[in-house]
Amino acid sequence: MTTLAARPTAKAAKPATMAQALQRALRDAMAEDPAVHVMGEDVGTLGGVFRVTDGLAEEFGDDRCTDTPLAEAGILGTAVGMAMYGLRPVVEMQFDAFAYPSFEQLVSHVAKMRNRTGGAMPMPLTVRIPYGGGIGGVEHHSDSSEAYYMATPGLHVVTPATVEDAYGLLRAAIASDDPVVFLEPKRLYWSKAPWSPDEPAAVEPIGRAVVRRPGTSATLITYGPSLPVCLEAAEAARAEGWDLEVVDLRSLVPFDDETVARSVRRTGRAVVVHEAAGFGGPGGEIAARVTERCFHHLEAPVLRVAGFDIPYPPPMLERHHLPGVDRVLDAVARLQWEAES
Amino acid sequence: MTTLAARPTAKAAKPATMAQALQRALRDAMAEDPAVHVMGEDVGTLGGVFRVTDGLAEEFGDDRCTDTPLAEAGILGTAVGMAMYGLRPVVEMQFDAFAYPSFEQLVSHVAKMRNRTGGAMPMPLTVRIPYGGGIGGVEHHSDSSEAYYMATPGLHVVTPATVEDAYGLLRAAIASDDPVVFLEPKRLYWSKAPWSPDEPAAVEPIGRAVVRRPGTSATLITYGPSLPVCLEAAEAARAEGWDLEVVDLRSLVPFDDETVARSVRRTGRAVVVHEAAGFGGPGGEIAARVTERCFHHLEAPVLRVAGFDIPYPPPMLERHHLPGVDRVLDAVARLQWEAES
Amino acid sequence: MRGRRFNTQATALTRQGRLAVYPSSAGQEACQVAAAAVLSERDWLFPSYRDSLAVVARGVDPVEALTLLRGDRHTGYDPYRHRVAPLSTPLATQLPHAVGLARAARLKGDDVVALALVGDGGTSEGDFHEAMNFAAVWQAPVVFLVQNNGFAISVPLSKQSAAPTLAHKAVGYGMPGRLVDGNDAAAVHTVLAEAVDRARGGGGPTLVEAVTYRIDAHTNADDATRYREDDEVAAWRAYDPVDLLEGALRGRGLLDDDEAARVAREAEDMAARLRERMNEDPVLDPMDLFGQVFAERTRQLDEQARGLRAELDAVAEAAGAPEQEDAR
Amino acid sequence: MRGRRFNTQATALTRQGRLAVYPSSAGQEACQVAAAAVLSERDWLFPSYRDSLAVVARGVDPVEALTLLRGDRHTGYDPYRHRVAPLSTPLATQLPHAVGLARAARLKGDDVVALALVGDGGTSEGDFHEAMNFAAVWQAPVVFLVQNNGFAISVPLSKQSAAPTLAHKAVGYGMPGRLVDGNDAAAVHTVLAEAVDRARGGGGPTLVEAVTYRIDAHTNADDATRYREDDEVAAWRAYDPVDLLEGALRGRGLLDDDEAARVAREAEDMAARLRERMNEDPVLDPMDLFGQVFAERTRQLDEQARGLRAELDAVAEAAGAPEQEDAR
Ligand SMILES: Cc1ncc(C[n+]2csc(CCOP(=O)(O)OP(=O)(O)O)c2C)c(N)n1
Ligand SMILES: Cc1ncc(C[n+]2csc(CCOP(=O)(O)OP(=O)(O)O)c2C)c(N)n1
Ligand SMILES: [Mg+2]
Ligand SMILES: [Mg+2]
Repeated sequence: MTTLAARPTAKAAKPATMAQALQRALRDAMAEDPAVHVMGEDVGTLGGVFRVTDGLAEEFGDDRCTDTPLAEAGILGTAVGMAMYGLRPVVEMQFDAFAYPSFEQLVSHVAKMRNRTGGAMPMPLTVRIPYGGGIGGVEHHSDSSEAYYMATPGLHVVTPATVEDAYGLLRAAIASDDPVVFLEPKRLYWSKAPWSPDEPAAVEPIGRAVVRRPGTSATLITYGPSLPVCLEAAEAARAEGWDLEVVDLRSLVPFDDETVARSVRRTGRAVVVHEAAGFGGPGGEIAARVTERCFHHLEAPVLRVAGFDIPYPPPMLERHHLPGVDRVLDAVARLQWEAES
Repeated sequence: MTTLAARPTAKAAKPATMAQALQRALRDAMAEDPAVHVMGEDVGTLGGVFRVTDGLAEEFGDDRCTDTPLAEAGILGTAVGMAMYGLRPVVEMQFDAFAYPSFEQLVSHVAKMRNRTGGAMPMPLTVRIPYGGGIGGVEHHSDSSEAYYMATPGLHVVTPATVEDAYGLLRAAIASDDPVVFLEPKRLYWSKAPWSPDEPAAVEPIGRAVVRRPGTSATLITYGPSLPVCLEAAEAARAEGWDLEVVDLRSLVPFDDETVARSVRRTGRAVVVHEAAGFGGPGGEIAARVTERCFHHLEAPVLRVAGFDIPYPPPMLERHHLPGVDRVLDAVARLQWEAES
Repeated sequence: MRGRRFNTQATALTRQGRLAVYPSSAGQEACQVAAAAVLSERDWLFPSYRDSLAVVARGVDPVEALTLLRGDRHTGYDPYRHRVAPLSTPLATQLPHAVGLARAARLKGDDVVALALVGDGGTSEGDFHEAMNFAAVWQAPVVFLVQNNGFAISVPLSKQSAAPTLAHKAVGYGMPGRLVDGNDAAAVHTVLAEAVDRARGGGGPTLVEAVTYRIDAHTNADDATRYREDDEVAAWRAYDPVDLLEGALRGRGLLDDDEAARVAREAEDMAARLRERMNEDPVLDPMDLFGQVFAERTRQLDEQARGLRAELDAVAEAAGAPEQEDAR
Repeated sequence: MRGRRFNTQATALTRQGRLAVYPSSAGQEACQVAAAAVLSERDWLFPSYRDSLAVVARGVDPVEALTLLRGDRHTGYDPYRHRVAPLSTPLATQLPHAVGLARAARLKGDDVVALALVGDGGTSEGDFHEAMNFAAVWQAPVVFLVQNNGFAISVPLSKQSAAPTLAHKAVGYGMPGRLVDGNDAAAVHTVLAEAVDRARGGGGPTLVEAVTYRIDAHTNADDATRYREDDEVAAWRAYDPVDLLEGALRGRGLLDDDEAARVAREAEDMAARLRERMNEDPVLDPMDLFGQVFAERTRQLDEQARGLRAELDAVAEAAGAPEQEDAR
């Protein structure tokens, strides 16, 4: 675990977007390893609806970056077959909710294949899924589906929150001999950071959380689209006299218990923040394991700030649903500070 | 909430199995309401692979109890259309893992339809899913998939653990104007209890947990297939001087916070027990919400006894995977009793 | 003509930011209008996300048909009022719904036909296959209309299917398949009417493929120059379904200049009214988020609603503003 | 003949409790054996859960082929050794795998054909549709063999499909479809060989429907008398694929009594060896539960493994028994 500032401090030329960093990760992986194949809906000529596969078909040909028929189970199912033959497919699902048709292939084959063949048949494939809300998408375009993948033994579940991690983690996902569900926070696609495409960041090993902002009063545990919210909340909290630590999980599976527990043991208080619906969402697991490990260090129960337990709302109402700075600060205020004084 | 003994105390004639009670619930619901339609694979002539629909096609005809083509998305998708037209479809999925092909229909339509139509189009349908292990099934026949459904806002998720509840809860599920995922613990299908088919139990409202065994030392929170394990553990614990309370959740959504919190506040200690994989499983949510509500009453963190974080094992190894009495007692022993004395 | 104006007006509204996104059916108006026209009042229409014009042609208020795309609510209309299912965004998922509804109606003895729309891309989904098969096995009174506009976003039909035509897919289910010029409104209407009649008469489902073209980009957010040639678009522009219909009507003496001018005026009026109404800010209550998840709100949702209420009150108090807030 | 003995022996083993469950392919031996025989060594076979006989015919050790059904492990064989994918329990899900593998091989320039097996019921699944379509669009070297045995557990074909034949489904994907007598081993072999050759030659995929019958119940746990008449079974018994083949071979002078007796003896030997080996209790290590979930065991799994280890040690200590335990 390393402690990094929120913005990566690369010796960068000009700022790049997360979408560009992801594109570059795909490109570099394809250039290095001919086994890497990108496939999905509109990933070829169009370069993907978020342009993450822009230019790949041109550079590597249609056989390496393939526009498939419109059928997600077919895409993932054929990718499984390709992985069986030693390729490293990188599948793009166009939006979170449109990955659901491939759920059976994911749960019953992708996640289980290595195990059910006694290790003989690994599944080195990556499933890229743009997820979450905040971009004004119509219904079915803003689901936070990470809880489904976390509850499926055999998958790694990874999500970047910074431009640098977008590159580093996607490279690691593609290089992994295990299947990785790679969740891309839609509303951070256009987030920018100084990042030099000519000296791309190192591959970031999967499974390590990072402290994005050190602090002493309480820990905000978060990932993906909610990292910027938490960093902003931490800044705002200074006015209230709270010095908040912010942990970016980066990898939901495997989970970095050490980094998280070390932080919470030190601060004694924690809030988990995510967009996904609270009930049955990732926050329950996270709060429970933190509590198991830090019980006698806790001044207050681990609280959760999450989306409401409702289907994702229409664009004009989404800002009421999404955890914002105020809601995070409210939760911090409820961490039983009286007890201390 | 009512406090019941483990075995329902009906004025019963002879013992009935859970499968028989479920069959009777379907039968009575169909007899009372012509809108109730049963559909699925092999539910007609064969009466279902677990015989839960036995005799229904004969009594109500093929149109009321229908053998569908072999396609789960099609089954659930057409059931959605039938519900749109005012029917109350009861869909049978043959096994847990074979419900996955219908995941998109469930998440994107069944769970959302009422909400996305401003209440105009409710989804009064029931999806019956045999779930869990312990019956020696080959791979893909023993998944505990409840976490997926809990994480989907818009669904009710219900699971009986007793013969009486099997009847009462299934009747309530079918009568509900909301979609209910009705999870049937496979290994309890042949469990028996005194229960009179001529005086079937009352409809049991959805959303109420029940204390199956009162106790004072600690609370075991469980549901479905793990209830018998917990009751047995509670008996065995007497030898260790522990008087365990056992709460049967019955309904995972909506969740009965009151009953659970009341128990844990009183006992000060709790263990959540389920078969599903621990990581990302129901136990995280349950432990987190109990802790949020009972923090200052807790002598120890809420612990979890769950399946390992692995794909469900082959039959000959499943007993090592399933939470058994010993593992429950081990967890109880780790509830920091020293602190008390 | 009104259909065309609806499309251009809606596209214009996206430019003014009044619609978040609009998947235009310009070029496909013949299919859109015929699909609505062929149904009787008691029948049901199952549209996909591109078919808001068909929804309007069926009688749904244009503003209500567009709320999904404006972003103030999901389905803006009551599906039961005009018997129009919600616009379906997950592709092909509406097809089994149509089959189930059609079957339910027949079981109840009601004279109802369901017409379901899907794109060429959507035929690749498993749900298409399962819906077709269930419909055929059950002999359900349902008609499937594939609007083959040549593309699924950027993906051309040649990467979507190797079948001689999409209508050939009917063979594998044991149902009739029909191929029709999707830009010829009269032809589409005739073929659909035949299929609807067959369904109504107990003859079971039909698959109709209408060959047409999407003149606009996939949505206003799409850049179609990335994947298709201007020439191709121009050729299809020259084979315009609205012009074709006008020509045919004039040819048969059913339309003259006066009448054409009247229709054009009506279309302008409609567009103006639509523009005006869409320019009103919808009044939304954030508390509605919790009201329709379940028949009865759970305690957990009550609690969350109280939390949001308190937040809104605090904001309102701070601002001295009224509690009901407008949406943008 | 050996195939038939394999089926009767395996069914017998279920009665002795040595197999948890066995989905017999009795009656379908012609398809099972032809599917294996038609492939060259470098080709791949994608079996469904009923096809353990085809797996054995392909060269996989019979005990390894049966572990899934005995319950000691999932896939008992190394799929790469004989190029046989795991027996697939979720129906039709193996079909896209076959397509993907075939495509991958072709992209790598390898001369590999994939043959995928599926039942009549499995053709209703969305995965069947998507696999067929991808195969056709990609012109992948894959052959789909539908063993139409008339039933999906209890559901007869008439409730499964309204198509004239399942082979007709090929039309909708733009690939050739073939119908063959599934009890005539030579015919199945000929049709499959043609399809494999076409695939190998770059001619793309083929759908083959073999009409056959499941003589036994769905599995030993099933009661087939609930859904079919003895007469029907008797009629198919009289049209036995093993007898047919024997008759044909004798007719062409390729088999005489001596040779037949020799084959019968061999089959008995195989069955005896199988019985013997299956009667051995498999030695299993519960710690294997954690070893193959990921390439590298996570810390969480390490922790869980330590927990189980401690439990096992405690049990062993209490019993004074060795730590390694046998499985029943
Ligand atoms: C299940 C699913 N997958 C992916 C998408 C994303 N998507 C929206 S429209 C579209 C293309 C649809 O093509 P087609 O069916 O031909 O309809 P058209 O847009 O041409 O009307 C795609 C891939 C979706 N909406 N649903
Ligand atoms: C996706 C899925 N749904 C349901 C099942 C349960 N199931 C096992 S076998 C079977 C019938 C299969 O029929 P068919 O495809 O004709 O093959 P056969 O058994 O006749 O060989 C069913 C429904 C399953 N294994 N997978
Ligand atoms: Mg199209
Ligand atoms: Mg069959």
